[in-house]
Amino acid sequence: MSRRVRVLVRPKAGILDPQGQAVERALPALGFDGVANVHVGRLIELDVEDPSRVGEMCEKLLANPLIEDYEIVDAAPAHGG
Amino acid sequence: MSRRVRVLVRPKAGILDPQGQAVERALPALGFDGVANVHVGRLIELDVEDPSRVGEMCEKLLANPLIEDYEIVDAAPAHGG
Amino acid sequence: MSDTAVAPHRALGLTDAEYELIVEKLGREPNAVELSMFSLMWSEHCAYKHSKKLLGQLPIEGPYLLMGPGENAGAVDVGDGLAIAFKVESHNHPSAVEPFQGAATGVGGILRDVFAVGARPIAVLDSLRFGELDSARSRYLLEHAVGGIGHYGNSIGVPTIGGELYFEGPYEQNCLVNAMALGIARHDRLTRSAATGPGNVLVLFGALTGRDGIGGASVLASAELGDGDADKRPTVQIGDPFAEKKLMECSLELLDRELLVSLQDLGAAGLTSSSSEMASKGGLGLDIHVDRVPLREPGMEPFEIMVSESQERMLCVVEPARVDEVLAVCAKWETTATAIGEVTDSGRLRVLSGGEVVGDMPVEALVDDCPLYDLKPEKPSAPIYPAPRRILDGDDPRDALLALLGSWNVADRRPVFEQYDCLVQSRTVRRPDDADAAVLLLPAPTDAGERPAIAVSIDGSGRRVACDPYRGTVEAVLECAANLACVGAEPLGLTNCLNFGNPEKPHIAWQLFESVRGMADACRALDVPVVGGNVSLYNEGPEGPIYPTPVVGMVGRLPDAARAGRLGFAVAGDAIAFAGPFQPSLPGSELAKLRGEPLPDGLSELDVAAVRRAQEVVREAVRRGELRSAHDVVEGGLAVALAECCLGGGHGATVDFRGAGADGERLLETLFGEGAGGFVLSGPRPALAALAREIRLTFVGEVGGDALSLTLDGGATLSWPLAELRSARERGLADAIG
Amino acid sequence: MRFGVLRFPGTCDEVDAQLACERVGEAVILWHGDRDLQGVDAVVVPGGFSYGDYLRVGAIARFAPIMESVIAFAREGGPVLGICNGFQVLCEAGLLPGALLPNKTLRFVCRQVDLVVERADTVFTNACAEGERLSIPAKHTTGCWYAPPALHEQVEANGQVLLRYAPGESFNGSLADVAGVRNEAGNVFGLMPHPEHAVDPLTGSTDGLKLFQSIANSVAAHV
Ligand SMILES: Nc1ncnc2c1ncn2[C@@H]1O[C@H](COP(=O)(O)OP(=O)(O)O)[C@@H](O)[C@H]1O
Ligand SMILES: [Mg+2]
Repeated sequence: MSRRVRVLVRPKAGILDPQGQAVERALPALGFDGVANVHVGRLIELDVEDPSRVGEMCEKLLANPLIEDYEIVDAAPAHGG
Repeated sequence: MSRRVRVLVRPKAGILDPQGQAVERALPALGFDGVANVHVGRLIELDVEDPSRVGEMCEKLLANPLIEDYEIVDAAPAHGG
Repeated sequence: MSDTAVAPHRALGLTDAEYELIVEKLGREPNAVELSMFSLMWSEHCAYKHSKKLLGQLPIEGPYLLMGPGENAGAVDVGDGLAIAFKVESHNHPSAVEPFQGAATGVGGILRDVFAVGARPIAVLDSLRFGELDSARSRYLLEHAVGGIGHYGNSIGVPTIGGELYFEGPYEQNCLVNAMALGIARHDRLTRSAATGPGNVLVLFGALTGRDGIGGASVLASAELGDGDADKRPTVQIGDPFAEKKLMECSLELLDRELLVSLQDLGAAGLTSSSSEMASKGGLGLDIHVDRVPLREPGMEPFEIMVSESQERMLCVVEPARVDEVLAVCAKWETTATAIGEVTDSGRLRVLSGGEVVGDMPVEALVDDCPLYDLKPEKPSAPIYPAPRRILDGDDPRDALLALLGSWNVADRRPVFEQYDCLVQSRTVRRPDDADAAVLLLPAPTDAGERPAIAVSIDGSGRRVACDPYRGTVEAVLECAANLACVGAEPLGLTNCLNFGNPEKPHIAWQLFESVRGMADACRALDVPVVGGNVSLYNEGPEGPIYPTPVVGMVGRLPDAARAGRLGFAVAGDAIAFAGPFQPSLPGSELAKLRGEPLPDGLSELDVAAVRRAQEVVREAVRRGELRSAHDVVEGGLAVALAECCLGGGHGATVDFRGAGADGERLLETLFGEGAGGFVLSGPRPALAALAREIRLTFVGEVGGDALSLTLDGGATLSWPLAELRSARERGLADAIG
Repeated sequence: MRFGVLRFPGTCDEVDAQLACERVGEAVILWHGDRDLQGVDAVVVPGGFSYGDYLRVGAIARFAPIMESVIAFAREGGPVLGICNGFQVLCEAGLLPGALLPNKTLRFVCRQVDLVVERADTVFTNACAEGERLSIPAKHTTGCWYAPPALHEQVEANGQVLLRYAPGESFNGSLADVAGVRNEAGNVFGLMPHPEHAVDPLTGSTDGLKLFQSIANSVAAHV
């Protein structure tokens, strides 16, 4: 049975994140104050038969270790899978 | 004190997800079999003073409710605030 | 959904009389599959039921015409056995709902029309209309529509080389997003869509079929947008330019290998319209097995599969012996391909699922039997449109020029066109802002000598058409031709998109009627045939209809790309002349708009023959290489045209306006009045003097310095440093869209 | 001399690159699914949107079968030029230092830009003069070159930066205005601007031709 896995990819600390900055700038204009430290990254969700290999997938394809950190989170078991 | 909040944005069910498809196609070629149902979305992380307003932020800016679903996840309290 | 009392056919947009006609044609009540298919094929979008009769007026014959209206795109001969296929299409309602994806899929759709006729797409142009930019909604729509066009065109490797952009109040609720595409093919490669040969196989290839845009053609494209818009949202289609790139290369390779009998894109109404039109053109029937269609989502009903508007799909007819080869080419391009049916001689479109017939209709009934309606045109007795909001006070011409250059309709378009790749494919001889028309190299016929090129322009000012639907439309056609003349190109053919409000209203019917009459007359006067086009009706919001907006795209040819004209003053010391039968007038102009003046009832008369003559003379002079610059006079009149020539070439100019009055309305009219037929030319004085023997031409000044200076009656001067003009023009849009 | 120009699904500028190469030599298109480099003397990884730029620019193309051969070719010292998306692919493949981030404006920009030649003693710039300005168009959304501080320092110290945007010309926010970098060995070079769109006076400048000429010169010098 396969598991649904969630991979969170975010810009490494200290790296320019123009998307995060754009969101941070846009929010006050929409009336949302008190927001800081916004970062925008990628969310990848997938059903895998062998969850132990997801780390390798991240290293090889899903993230670029030079500029991105990743985090693997277990989601609910995949339906049907 | 502000909280760190995580927003997961993903293509709505049934809406075409070309990125997810491209990743799903690429993985077997890299030797990763047994992967299905891949979807690619966005991860937004932010420190907010008023977490109750994050839903509204998603509706207005962080997600495109026409084509995307979002999920708000509480992360650890923000350091430094 | 809640309104179960409404008869299904009415919910699908069919009238009772139309429904009865369907029953009569079928000899029975239609089932759900048939009803949904009829509702799409008999929608305004597919059946042109309110415009078809009018379109008959348009001239569709010309010396260069290879393929006229009726195919996916029209085509003209550009010499050396080559054809240019082109067409413009609207994606207004989808863009109003989701501007990024709506505009992106608009580009995707028009590109498919072009490669469906066997032409490799070589250019995209976009024609956009939004409400004024001080509205947040308009800024949002602009930003996302432009983003979507760039995303699709850039990613697929087709340059976006031109377009136009206007901001007017009546588009606030109903923006216009029209896209035009051009493709190139050898004459013998032009492909038609008629299904032939009973027993041949119908192959669907490209993206998987999902529940995208179900009901799109009838619900999104044929109904006025109102408060219930949210319900229409789940039908949003996502554009996948990567899939289309593969689909395009795959289609062109299939045609190169001569594996196809015919080819057709899937657009509005998906499989329903593509299959029934292929069958209708071939006078044959088709059997479609919907259970063979590869799906993106499980559990789709037969009717959903037949009406899905999933993007990036094509349909082709193949001889049985070549099916394997076709599938192999598709596999090479990672494009899913499936045999889903057969050509029959039944004259019927049959839909089968699990071997069972779930729909069975005469092709003719679907395609040809939708009733066509006569318009009831009636000129409105009172103005339809409110006066624009006043933003310029006073009548100081110095302020007026700066205000015009900085106004959203006139300001530098660079912040928009820089978001488009205008270079890919290595053909672009004139980029946006270099000249009035984009110029693209054609393949060299021989190694040595001249390189022929094509030029293309897209135009249409809705406000001018709102003032006078007949003359405003004539002006749009003339402006396109003038743009071509400025680069030295002769017009070969024209495409158009008629964007109007609800034609069932008499005043809209009148606009449509007069506009088509104007287009037909202008095309005849210029000897340019209409090769195809598109009609988008019901563009109305709660506050009323859009300005009537016929968008005209014209393609021309020039013999020598090295001599393609430019618009900027190039050499200090060159003489400057005004040429052509130009009669400036302020009502309906950009200046009148800035001053908040109501639209006039009618524009001043035009001498179309004289305008044509002036265009020919300018074109020939450009072709002989005698002019250093040529620019037509449009929005903002002579003063704006002069400023654009200065900024385009980085040279100032000294111009004599004595005789125009020193102040007051008369001076404003001379400087900022608008009308057709005017050019600002520069070049060596003797060359210009020679032109004066052929057309009206007045020497007015000289290129040079770093200011635009006008001498007025009594020796007064008006002067603007170039830096001041540049900053006004550059900031106009950049400030608004960031 | 013969160039090989790669074609991935989604590549757009390969024909333009081929035409540019043909002004100084021969050029063939190499299909992503093949492994045979057909004995070419130099490889060009062209611009476009390989795999739709999905997931991350260049991320998927780097794993194409042809890339295994390109990586081996590069390791043996064969000249490899990456343009725009090709630059991104070569960075992802680890053949070039750094990574490309989104432009600081987050928008696609297509603009003629001026570049300054940092050094002219290389495989890719020997037809230029040091300090020369080249007018070449750039067009991309993800062209902000970035390297972590230590790596950047090393790249500069090794003289790996061959082209920089002239002052005020960088619209993407690249670190130190870097427009193009090479590897340490000097045989792999990538840049965001498009030299293949600056080879014909009819369609723009001809400054880009110098890069193709440089490769041809150095291949000729080695045979
Ligand atoms: N305004 C118009 N002027 C001339 N021809 C038109 C116009 N509108 C539509 N047509 C022609 O009618 C035919 C049907 O148009 P359409 O349904 O938009 O085609 P498609 O299904 O290929 O998008 C096309 O050949 C088109 O060129
Ligand atoms: Mg079509």
